[in-house]
Amino acid sequence: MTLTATSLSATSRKPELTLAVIAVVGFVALAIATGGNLLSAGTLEAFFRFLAVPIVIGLSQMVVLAVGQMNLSVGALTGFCAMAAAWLMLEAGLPAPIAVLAALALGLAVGLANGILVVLTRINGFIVTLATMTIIQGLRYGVNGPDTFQGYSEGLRAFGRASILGLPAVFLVAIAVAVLVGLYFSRTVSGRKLLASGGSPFAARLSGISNDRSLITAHGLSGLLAGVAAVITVAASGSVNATIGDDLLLPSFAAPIIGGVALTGGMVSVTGTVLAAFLVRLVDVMQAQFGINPRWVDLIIGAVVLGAVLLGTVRQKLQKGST
Amino acid sequence: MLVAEKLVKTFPGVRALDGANLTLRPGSVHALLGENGAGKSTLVKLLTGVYRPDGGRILSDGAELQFGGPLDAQKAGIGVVHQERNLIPAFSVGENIVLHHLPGRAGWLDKQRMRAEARRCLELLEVDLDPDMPVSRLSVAQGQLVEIAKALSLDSKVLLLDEPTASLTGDEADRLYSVVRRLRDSGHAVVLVSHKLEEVFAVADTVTVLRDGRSVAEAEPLEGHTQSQIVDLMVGRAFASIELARHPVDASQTPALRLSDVATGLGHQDINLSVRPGEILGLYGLVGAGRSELAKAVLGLERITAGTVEIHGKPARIRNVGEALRRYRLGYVTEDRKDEGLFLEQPVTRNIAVTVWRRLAKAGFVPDRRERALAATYVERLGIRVSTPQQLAGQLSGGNQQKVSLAKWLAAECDVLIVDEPTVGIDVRTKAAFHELIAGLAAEGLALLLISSDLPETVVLADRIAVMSELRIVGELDNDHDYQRMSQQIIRLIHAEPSNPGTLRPTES
Amino acid sequence: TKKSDNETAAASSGKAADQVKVALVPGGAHPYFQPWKTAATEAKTELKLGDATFNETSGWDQTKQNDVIKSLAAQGYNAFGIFGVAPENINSTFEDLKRQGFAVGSLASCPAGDVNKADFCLSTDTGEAAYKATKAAIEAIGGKGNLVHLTGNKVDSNTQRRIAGVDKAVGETAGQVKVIQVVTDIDTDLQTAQKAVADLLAAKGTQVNGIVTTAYNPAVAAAEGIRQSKLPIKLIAIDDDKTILDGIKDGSVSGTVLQNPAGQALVGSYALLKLSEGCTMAKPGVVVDSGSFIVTKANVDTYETDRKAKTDELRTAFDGQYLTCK
Amino acid sequence: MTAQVESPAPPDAPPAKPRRLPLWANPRIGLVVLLVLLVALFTTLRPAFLDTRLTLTPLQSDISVYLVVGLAQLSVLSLGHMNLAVGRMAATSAFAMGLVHDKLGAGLIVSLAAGLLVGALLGALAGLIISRTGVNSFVVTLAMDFALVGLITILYASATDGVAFPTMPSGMEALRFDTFADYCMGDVCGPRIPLVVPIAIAAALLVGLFFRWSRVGREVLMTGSNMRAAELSGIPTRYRIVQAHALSGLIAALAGFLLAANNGAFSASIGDSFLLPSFLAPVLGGTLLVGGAVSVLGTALGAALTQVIYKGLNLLQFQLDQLQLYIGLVLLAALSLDRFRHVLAERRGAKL
Ligand SMILES: Nc1ncnc2c1ncn2[C@@H]1O[C@H](COP(=O)(O)OP(=O)(O)OP(=O)(O)O)[C@@H](O)[C@H]1O
Ligand SMILES: Nc1ncnc2c1ncn2[C@@H]1O[C@H](COP(=O)(O)OP(=O)(O)OP(=O)(O)O)[C@@H](O)[C@H]1O
Ligand SMILES: [Mg+2]
Ligand SMILES: [Mg+2]
Repeated sequence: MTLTATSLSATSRKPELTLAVIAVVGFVALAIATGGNLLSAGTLEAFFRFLAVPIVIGLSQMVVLAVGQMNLSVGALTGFCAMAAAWLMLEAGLPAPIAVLAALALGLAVGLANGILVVLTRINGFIVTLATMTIIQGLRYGVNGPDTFQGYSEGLRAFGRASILGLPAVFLVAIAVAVLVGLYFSRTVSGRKLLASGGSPFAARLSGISNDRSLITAHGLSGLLAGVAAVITVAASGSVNATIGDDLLLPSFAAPIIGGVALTGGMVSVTGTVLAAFLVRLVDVMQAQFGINPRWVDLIIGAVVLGAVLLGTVRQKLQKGST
Repeated sequence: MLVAEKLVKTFPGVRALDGANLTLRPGSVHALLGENGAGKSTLVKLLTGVYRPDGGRILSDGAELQFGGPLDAQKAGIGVVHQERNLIPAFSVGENIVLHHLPGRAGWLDKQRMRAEARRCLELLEVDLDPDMPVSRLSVAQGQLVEIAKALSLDSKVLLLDEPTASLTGDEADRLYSVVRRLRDSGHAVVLVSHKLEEVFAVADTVTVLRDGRSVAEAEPLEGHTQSQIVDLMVGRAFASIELARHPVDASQTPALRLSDVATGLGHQDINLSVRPGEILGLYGLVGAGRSELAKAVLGLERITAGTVEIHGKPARIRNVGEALRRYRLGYVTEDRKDEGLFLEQPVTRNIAVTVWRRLAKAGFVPDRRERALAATYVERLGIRVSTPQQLAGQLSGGNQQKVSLAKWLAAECDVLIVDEPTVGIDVRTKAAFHELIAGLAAEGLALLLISSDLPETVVLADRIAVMSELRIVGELDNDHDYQRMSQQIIRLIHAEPSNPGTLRPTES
Repeated sequence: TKKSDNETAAASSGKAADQVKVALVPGGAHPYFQPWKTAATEAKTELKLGDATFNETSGWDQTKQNDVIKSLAAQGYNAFGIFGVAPENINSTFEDLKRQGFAVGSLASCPAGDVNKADFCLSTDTGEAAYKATKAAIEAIGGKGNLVHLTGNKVDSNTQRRIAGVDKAVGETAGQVKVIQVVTDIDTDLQTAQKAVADLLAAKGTQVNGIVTTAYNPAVAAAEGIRQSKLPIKLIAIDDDKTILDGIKDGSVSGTVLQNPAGQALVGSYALLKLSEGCTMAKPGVVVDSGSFIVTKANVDTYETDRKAKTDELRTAFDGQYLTCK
Repeated sequence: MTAQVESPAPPDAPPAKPRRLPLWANPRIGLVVLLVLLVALFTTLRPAFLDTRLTLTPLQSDISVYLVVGLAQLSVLSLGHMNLAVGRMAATSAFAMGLVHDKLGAGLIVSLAAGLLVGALLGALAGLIISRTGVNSFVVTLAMDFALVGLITILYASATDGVAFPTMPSGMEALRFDTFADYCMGDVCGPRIPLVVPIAIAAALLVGLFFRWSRVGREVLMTGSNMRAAELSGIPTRYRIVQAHALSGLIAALAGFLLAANNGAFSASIGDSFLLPSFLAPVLGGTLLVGGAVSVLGTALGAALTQVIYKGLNLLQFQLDQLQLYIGLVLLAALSLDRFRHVLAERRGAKL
């Protein structure tokens, strides 16, 4: 643990490399271990189809982490938008495209509301989104009680099942979203300002950047991405109920943070986030392939992450030794 | 013409400005002087929209200006280099320079234009830095240069420089001042805040002196004043410079700290240095010569690949600062007070006492009373301006922060002390007091390694001067305290050395 | 010195019907409990209770459920029908309520272990229901082949009973049928279940002949998953949620195991009333099966009558067999 | 998030003199006022809120448990770290307590001590990994959480035939049911305060003492405040990280014990719902996530505030969707009010 600025910046790209190596090795190992079953069309399909939501939800969290905030409401919001979309199609009888747009708009609106609340009240974003999370959970339940919606728009569900060149359409959507988010942060003026606010709010303010605007933008974007995750869920799963989104909170943090994004803000890693989501999904699939008790899977995920952590450090040590 | 009238600014517990005035004319360089904590930076911040004044007005050509934030000041044509570094660590040099006005095309960042603009500003300063390099890899001084380039990029009518040269050496300062003169000649107004009075007298035309938040001299022409007159104004009474008492060093003693043929992971080669008890060894060099990194290697923060470090004649293997402090009674005052020296969010008391809690503690608990007493001693001794000792270190003026960073190591009562750029941003009076203090410590038998880019300071204080250039010691001189002769010898040493293969290697190659 | 608890031993008996306020507390929001809501209203009018309420705000957390129960007691409710979130802890809660002189019934789930500190437990015999479901699945796949069992929280004694029930039915086939996988902990939310089903079908879809689900979200997910994958897998689901009944009608679900939540709530409220009026249990802590039924396409429109009959039978049994009134 | 706090003062302010914000501007006081207001509100709406036996006494037990849970998180928030495994550390320690009692027949104190030791060791392990590798505490404790979730079920399955120990040490029953009113000296009985309350208070006092006056505690805070400066001031930052995490594990174990007492069994589900409350109490109480400062009193008030809101809304008997809606809204409204008060106080403070 040296204290020089040089060594700190040099390591900033390393988690992604480590993750990529682990991801490839893990995938190949699993493919061999399952006797190639992993590479069969159906398995590969299922693998990528259920990778879409973790990627998008991880990005949704990453966007707020970039400005040093957290959004605890991502999961609940995804569920709420999904329920709202299903309700619009089934109960209000609206066509699918309108329901999809409405879900996105709802996500964006709630996200913006989060941001505005954070800016206006100056209350810690953690607490604000915790409060809005509870509120959204209530609303999500209010849409249809504990019952399940299904049998909505055939077209939307067909899209959810569709594949292009062997890859599920929803996964391609997620990748496209990831690319857009990546471009936003690396190439657009607005994205750079967001990162400046996150990296050093005071310095950003001195340069005439409005930190308040950055906060609102980030939360709005996060909500929009939750809306995207909701649309993917509605399309790919065929049925939704008030429990949708309950399993998303922790993964939403895990993907960016394992991917190397700092909680303090100022940096993002789209590749890292996507790779981390990929890894977690790999473990899921391993569980199904070998019929492992999920509790053992938890143990394994834990071990894998700790292993990755240690590997990264060893790599760093080796590299340092060689210079 | 920019005029500030009766500006008032109060922080909880402190009135930083109490009716300060400032008048700025185009085509002139205006010096803003005052002791640490006099309110110079606060005035600069009011003029650039960082703070809103609690009273008074800012007029531009007779029209009152109201700044809602820094952006408004920029729009009004006021550019600034703040005293504290304000760069976005993860961004590149280029992006930091043009951060005020990121060039875009339909929302997309125009990297080409960004690089070109950044290069233009760096070239003004004759600095050779790659615009794509992340600023987290810059040294303190390089960061300072980027800050200046950033201010230049705005091309504003008024430019405020708050201690721009605090961590620069003469060469770089000279380049900056030639830019400043060029700006003046083309009709810009420049405000210069600095504690280096020689520089001020060399470039400034007029001067405003602040004392306790009030202007005691307003826009007076500098010509016709002597340095000591200005200092008297700042201090508020006649200020006599102190003649340092010198003690002979007993050359027969074992060196308290000795490096023999040391090489480091960063590329230092064949470093031989020794400091005896009661001696001050000056380590002089240009920015980036590798002095700070050498000090860190001695403390175990960088790898030592060859050679030996001896303390009081015994080989020492130091792995961290705690060990250095406890086992070898060796201390290090960092040059980077903001990131490495201070706990900005903690009270001054704790910042000072942190190194001695072990000594103060009774059964593992630190009595507040003893801690307060200790802190009070050093606040008093170094004249640290605090509203209460419980004030957060981050709320002190720059110079006072530096004093706190020093106080911590004086409190630790070490045998060997490495001080790295100790008087950056410290005012004249305190600097003199500090020099006295250092000389006094040496007289008490402390061994001091003084790393300083301030040549006059080095010549005044050191018994011997070692000169470092590009990671090697290029010579060692006995100091006869004659500034003219010593400076010539040192400059010759630095420049005589043929270009050296041992340049500083960045960690990642 | 420690004071005796006599102040809490307020007489539980001798209340008039309109003094009895019944609270039905499920473990959290779940479609299974929805019939309780209507049953509570029904019981209130039919039995002329002082009040009857349904409160599903526990959120599957034993601490919160205890909190909800105490709040209800503070509100004046004095008879409780409870689905304990944590079967292994719930006896302490029952004891607590009994100490305060309330009538307590354990509904829809019995405490773990052999002891039941509530007055009675009226619940589906989960082992039996799982046994019946597996039987139905074995029949659907023609008595031969591979089964998969999808269920909920593994650290729950009900789940353990279900797994045992499945094993029992499979054991009776003398090796003709095998359970090739038991997937637990996928009832937390729908997406987890969907993901698990998709992965399972991708990995082993071709080897699987039948799926037995003993939890709600896995059942919904499996129905959808089989429909999408178009594999010839027979599914035995659980409960009579609209989605599942639709599945039975369109053939994507072979059958479902119905439980009797409405009956639990109605008969439970009745028993709680009787206990509050002064009756006692003949055998305190007795466990009563509230019944489970297999529904297939054949009886999908008529099963409700069977269930009504079972409910009436239960009530008679309480009157004649389980309760002793002076 | 605010980079710079603006404090506007009128031009006619007198010369600089140390000046504090008024007492009522203290954020802790704000929480107290909020608490009182909420209690008054709930009491008006539902007089049963002041029912000692059914409301106030259980409320105190709940506050005690969540205070301790909050303290466990607070211990690492001091470093700017997080402990996502609080719940699972509590569960593993509770398992250890159950095992020591059930298999070795140990009494209350010995079982508790064993559990606390296990908690501290788990915490220390997390701290060790974090300080050795320099990897974010979030990742390390998250991984640890996963690993422990798996381990706990496997442990319970092997040590018991279910998911809980059938017996508890004698004395835990008393912790669960008894209040000081049950213990009398002659005619004088204690107040209706559950026996767990003093345990929680003692824990809070010890943690407060640790961070306020002990050298190690202060050095932990300094490490959280600026790690590089701490390292360069001679603080053994790695040990401090390990120690803070060990403390977190220890207190999590205590929380597990208290919850086991409250719920009536050492079971695998202990700690399942600790995660969010563990952050809520300290953060509401003014402890930041960035490290360097903690507020024990604030944590206590934060825990009290959340439990009071929860209790009050429960008494109002909302249905599920409304209940959640109102919990969120009350929390937001209460805190915005508090914020408003703070801004007002700053204005007034500057004028005084
Ligand atoms: N954010 C703040 N909060 C509280 N007090 C402050 C703050 N900023 C400055 N002060 C106080 O205001 C006074 C003036 O500080 P200022 O930084 O203007 O001094 P300065 O003249 O620039 O000194 P130096 O030469 O040391 O940089 C000091 O007493 C300082 O402690
Ligand atoms: N050629 C170079 N390549 C990369 N970094 C360099 C180079 N020269 C200097 N630096 C930077 O300067 C630092 C080394 O200089 P160091 O701080 O040790 O020198 P110094 O003599 O104390 O000068 P300074 O006044 O800058 O502190 C390194 O941290 C490095 O970031
Ligand atoms: Mg200043
Ligand atoms: Mg240096």
